[in-house]
Amino acid sequence: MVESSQNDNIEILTYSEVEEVGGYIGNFEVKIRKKARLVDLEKCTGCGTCYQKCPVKVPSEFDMEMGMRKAIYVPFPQAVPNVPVIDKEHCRMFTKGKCSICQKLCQADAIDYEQEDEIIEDKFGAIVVATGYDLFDASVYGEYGGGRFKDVISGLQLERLISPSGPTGGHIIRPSDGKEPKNVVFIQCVGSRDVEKGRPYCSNVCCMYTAKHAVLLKEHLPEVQTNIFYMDIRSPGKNYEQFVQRTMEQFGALYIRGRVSKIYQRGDKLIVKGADTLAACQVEVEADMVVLATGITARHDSKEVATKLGIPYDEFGFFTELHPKLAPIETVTSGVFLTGACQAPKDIPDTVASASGAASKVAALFSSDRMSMAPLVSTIDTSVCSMCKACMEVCPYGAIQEEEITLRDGTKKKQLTVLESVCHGCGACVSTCKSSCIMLRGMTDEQIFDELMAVAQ
Amino acid sequence: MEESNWEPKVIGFLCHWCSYAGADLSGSARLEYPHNIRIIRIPCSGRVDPMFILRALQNGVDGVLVSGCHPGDCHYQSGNFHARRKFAVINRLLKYVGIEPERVQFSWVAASEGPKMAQVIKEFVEGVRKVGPNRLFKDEKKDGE
Amino acid sequence: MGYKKIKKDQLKTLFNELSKDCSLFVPSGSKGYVGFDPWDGNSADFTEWYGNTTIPPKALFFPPVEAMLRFRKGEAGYEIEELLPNGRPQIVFGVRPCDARALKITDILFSDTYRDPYYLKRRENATIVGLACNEPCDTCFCTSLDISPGESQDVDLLCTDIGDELLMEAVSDKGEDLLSKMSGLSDASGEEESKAKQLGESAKEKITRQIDTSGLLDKMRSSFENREYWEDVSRKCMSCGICTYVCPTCHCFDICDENNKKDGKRVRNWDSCKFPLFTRMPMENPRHEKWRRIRQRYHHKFEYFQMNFEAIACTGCGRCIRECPVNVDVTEIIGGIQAL
Amino acid sequence: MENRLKEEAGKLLKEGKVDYIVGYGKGTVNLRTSPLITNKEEDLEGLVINPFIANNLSRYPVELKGRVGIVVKGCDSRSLTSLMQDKKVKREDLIIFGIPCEGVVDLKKLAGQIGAEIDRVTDAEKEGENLTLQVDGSKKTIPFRDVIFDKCYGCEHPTPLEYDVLLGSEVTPNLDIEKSLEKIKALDDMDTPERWDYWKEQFSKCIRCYGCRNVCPACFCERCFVDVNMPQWVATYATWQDNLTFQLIRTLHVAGRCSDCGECERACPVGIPLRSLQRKMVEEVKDLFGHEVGIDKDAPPVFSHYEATDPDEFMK
Repeated sequence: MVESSQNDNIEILTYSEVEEVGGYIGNFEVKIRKKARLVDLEKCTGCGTCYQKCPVKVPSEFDMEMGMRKAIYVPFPQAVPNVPVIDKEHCRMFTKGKCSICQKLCQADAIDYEQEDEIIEDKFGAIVVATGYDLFDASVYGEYGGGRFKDVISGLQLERLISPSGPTGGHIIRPSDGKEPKNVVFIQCVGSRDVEKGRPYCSNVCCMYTAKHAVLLKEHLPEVQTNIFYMDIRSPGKNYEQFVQRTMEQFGALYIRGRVSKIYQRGDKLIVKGADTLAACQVEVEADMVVLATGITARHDSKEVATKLGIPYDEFGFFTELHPKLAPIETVTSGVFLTGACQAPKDIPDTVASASGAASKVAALFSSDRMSMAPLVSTIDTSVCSMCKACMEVCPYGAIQEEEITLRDGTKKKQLTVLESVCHGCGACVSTCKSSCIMLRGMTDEQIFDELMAVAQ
Repeated sequence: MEESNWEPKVIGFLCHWCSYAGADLSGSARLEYPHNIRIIRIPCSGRVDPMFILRALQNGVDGVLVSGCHPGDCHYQSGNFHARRKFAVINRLLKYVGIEPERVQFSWVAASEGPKMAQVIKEFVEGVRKVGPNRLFKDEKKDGE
Repeated sequence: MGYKKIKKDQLKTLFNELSKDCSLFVPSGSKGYVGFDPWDGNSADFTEWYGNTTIPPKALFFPPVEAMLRFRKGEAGYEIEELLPNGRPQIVFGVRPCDARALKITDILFSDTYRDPYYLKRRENATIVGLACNEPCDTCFCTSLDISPGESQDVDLLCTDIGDELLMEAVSDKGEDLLSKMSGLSDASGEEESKAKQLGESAKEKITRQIDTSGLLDKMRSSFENREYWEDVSRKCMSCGICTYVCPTCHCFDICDENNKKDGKRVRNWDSCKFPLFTRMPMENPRHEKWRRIRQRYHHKFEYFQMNFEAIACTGCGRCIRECPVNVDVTEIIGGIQAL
Repeated sequence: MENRLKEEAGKLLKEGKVDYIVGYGKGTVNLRTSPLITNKEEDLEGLVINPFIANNLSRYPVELKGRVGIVVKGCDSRSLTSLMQDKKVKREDLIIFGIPCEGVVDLKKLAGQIGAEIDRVTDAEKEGENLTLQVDGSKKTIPFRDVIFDKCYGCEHPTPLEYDVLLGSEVTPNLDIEKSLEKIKALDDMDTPERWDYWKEQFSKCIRCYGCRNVCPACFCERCFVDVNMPQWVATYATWQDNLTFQLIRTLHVAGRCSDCGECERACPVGIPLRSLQRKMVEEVKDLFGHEVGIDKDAPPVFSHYEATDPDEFMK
């Protein structure tokens, strides 16, 4: 991120949302709402005094609510730009109307409580969608405690516990009592491959990150025993299978093939009851901590984003590519490309590959001033058009416009014309025109008629 | 064709982005649907002119299925909404003049709904089979004489 | 052979007999409009209500749609099969004198340098039984065009309704022939003959609508350039084809091939000069404007046809006046030209 | 009423506020009226208003160049509004004379009642609930509502909705929907094949004179789809199949535009009950989209927009 932020050709708009997308490939007109962060981006030096002194503490989203942040904060240490934002919901200036400690302390005079959202309207040649994913909310699994047990955590929470910059400074301890766990159970496919929970797909990354966690855990706490309940181990990537094998053999992870039916508390222990389908028996593990390998789901607002961009999405809210095999990066709206987990669960190498792909697609698009398009566009026979303009009204792209021409005898005449670069070739105008004077090239009435006659033979 | 070995012949106008892709998907998923349907691909259900339907029936096709994206999912944003208005009146008018409702049907099938496409086609063909060969526009009399 | 007569209640029997070995057409209103329909054996009471048909008898000889030939792509090129009428004798019963004259007028055209086999074959096989008008319609103006409602030389056999009976008089050999084949006839008296004459005279007097044909040819010619006049009279016209399709003398047609890649047929169908498409050519239409089309129609009837065939192609049947949805009236238009 | 119309229309022409006056004049056939379209003041003397003004004149301003003063009944005014929605006429180019209408006499019905006498009627007038006729020198009265067009029984807006000058006072609707929809109800009651046979028989009569299309104010296309020959969707010649297809497509094209003025059926020389198709669609469009024709001149045409909540229970 730091590298991209330093590139002259890249402008990063953080804390911003796309409001509206108009136009077409090469000429997208995008309206972006740059939300008021209440801190002047230009003036702020990133010294950090403000968030050190801010009196309000709020659970940190980045630390999966295991640590705290302030009401004025930088979301995570490596954030770009390194400029804090004020959380209006919690800041005392907004909840109580007084405080302004940060403003008083700021040497750069960067705090501006009056700042308002800014609307940026600009033209862009292409759009890359990289909106990522949401983590599956495991609380719907009542059998795993439904969020009641403090020591049942998600994989990402464990990730924060392991992180040196995490809430515990890299010490792996139980959230409930701060003790080091001795026996840890991992449960895979939480919110993945589960038709009941509406997630029939495989989240792609959990097998590998669980294996990684088992390794890290063992490295941090050599005494720990890891038990992994799995359905199948999916490790089809390069060197992935060897990694899983090492996890078992070198790092002593105990893989148990079967699902967990119930977790309950006994004393300060969690009792995990499950099946070992290979041994065909019930197993019960006394665990200090349970880590759920929660799956990947589409962003909660992905459908709204899709509607703005005019791209389709599947039943789970992942954006749909133009073709699953032949055009996995393009979308049906030319000039809009997909990358990363907004399209489907992807791991890092896949994401990097698709991001590189999208970047190349954009670069290729921009390498020429002209582009070729599908010739499926409408055309108007103005000699028979009656100017009822019904076509104009149904055109979703505003591709039909009125123009004035001068006839040979000098008189002016108004007529309709199709902007070919704007027309997408849907043909709604054609069926709306009662006298067939607007026709979709490449899908004309004549062609359809011939198809029809041939089929009807 | 002899009544006894008559097989319905139906035409499907399927939109490129959803229903056609849905039919494609049902094919690649090895789902079976009746071979009675001949599919004509169109860009959008909004492209469908009532003329297509009537002309097909006039030429002796036993049934016409029109299918597009679910409302809100149109690749062209609003094509299927406009189409739906037209289909609603076409549907009412054809019923009113005495065309069996089984012969002309409209459906929403998304690109991911391979099984639904197969099911819709299956049910449609069965419906057409039930009402029998299309004799609506048949005439014993020769033109002119 | 002289005058014969038949009781009206005997008509049904007569029709049943006649229709045994030929196609018999009589006026009928069973379809919701009056036209010549094949005798269905039901009711012969048309003499009681019938003014004139909506669709003129020309439709029996020059049908709205007629397949002329069929073609098929064979191994040695196209095989062509001509589809001529079947040649079955026809009797058309109840043709009004104006329509009988109209047939004579279309005869001229279809038997000119090109003898149209489709039309002529049907005409040759047909016997026209006329029915004199006792009660002309409000829209009739046949007397202006040398036609008498009560008499006709254009039919083969003329009937006159004299109350309970129809008086019959053979006009042509075909008529004689038909009359001799009819059974149930009796000889008419001289009194009945003169009653028929008298009815004809009084019918003539009932016709008040008229056009003045004297010097019309010159007037028509000089009106050609009078754009303002034609624009004025054509303004309300809707450019539909009703007047031409119900006209007993309008005879324009279109020919099109219906092609199914391997085989097809050539079809001739009625066309109308009132349609903008009638004269449309690539990139150009000499009669794109409505007033030019209206002008064409009246010029054709009253000028060009007269120049070519020495007859006015109008018989004063009044159908165009009656059926026009916006009441464009030929007598008004011709009257206007005479007054120019 | 007539005199006020003549006066106002004369003023408009004289002051150059309009280029044409479109109204009704006396017809050349007994009892009938005829469209009177003129730019000459002296012709205005011929303007009439009576219970026989059957024509829907709203079609004329579309082809006339310039500003037009037009006389409309309730149904015609809605046709005119529909044409405004379709951008075929501009409201500012029109001076509308509205006629509050209690129904128009269907001459076919009248002929059905009095037979050939209809040619000899010298004078006819609406007096209260009756139509008074002078026939052969004697007076004859017929209940007015027995001889008006079927459409008039179902007329919900007898007073024009859009006008500049209202000739007379507003008329309250005198509805008898059942009677207006009698024929449609009869068709609805038939079973499916019966209905098809019915229309098949009706369209066997059609001679493709295009009277229905050309009198229809909703048929404003420069080129009708039947006149398209690449591809030839509909044969140019009259077979019942093509006739029916033509009329069904026309019905769909005018659906949402048809104000049930009944001109198509009146024009048809061979008596095809076209109103049974068009009026049915008026009902359907209202039922499906809540759209009533010619109410709001600023609303988009019904098939140029949509609602996300449009019915789709018929979709699979």
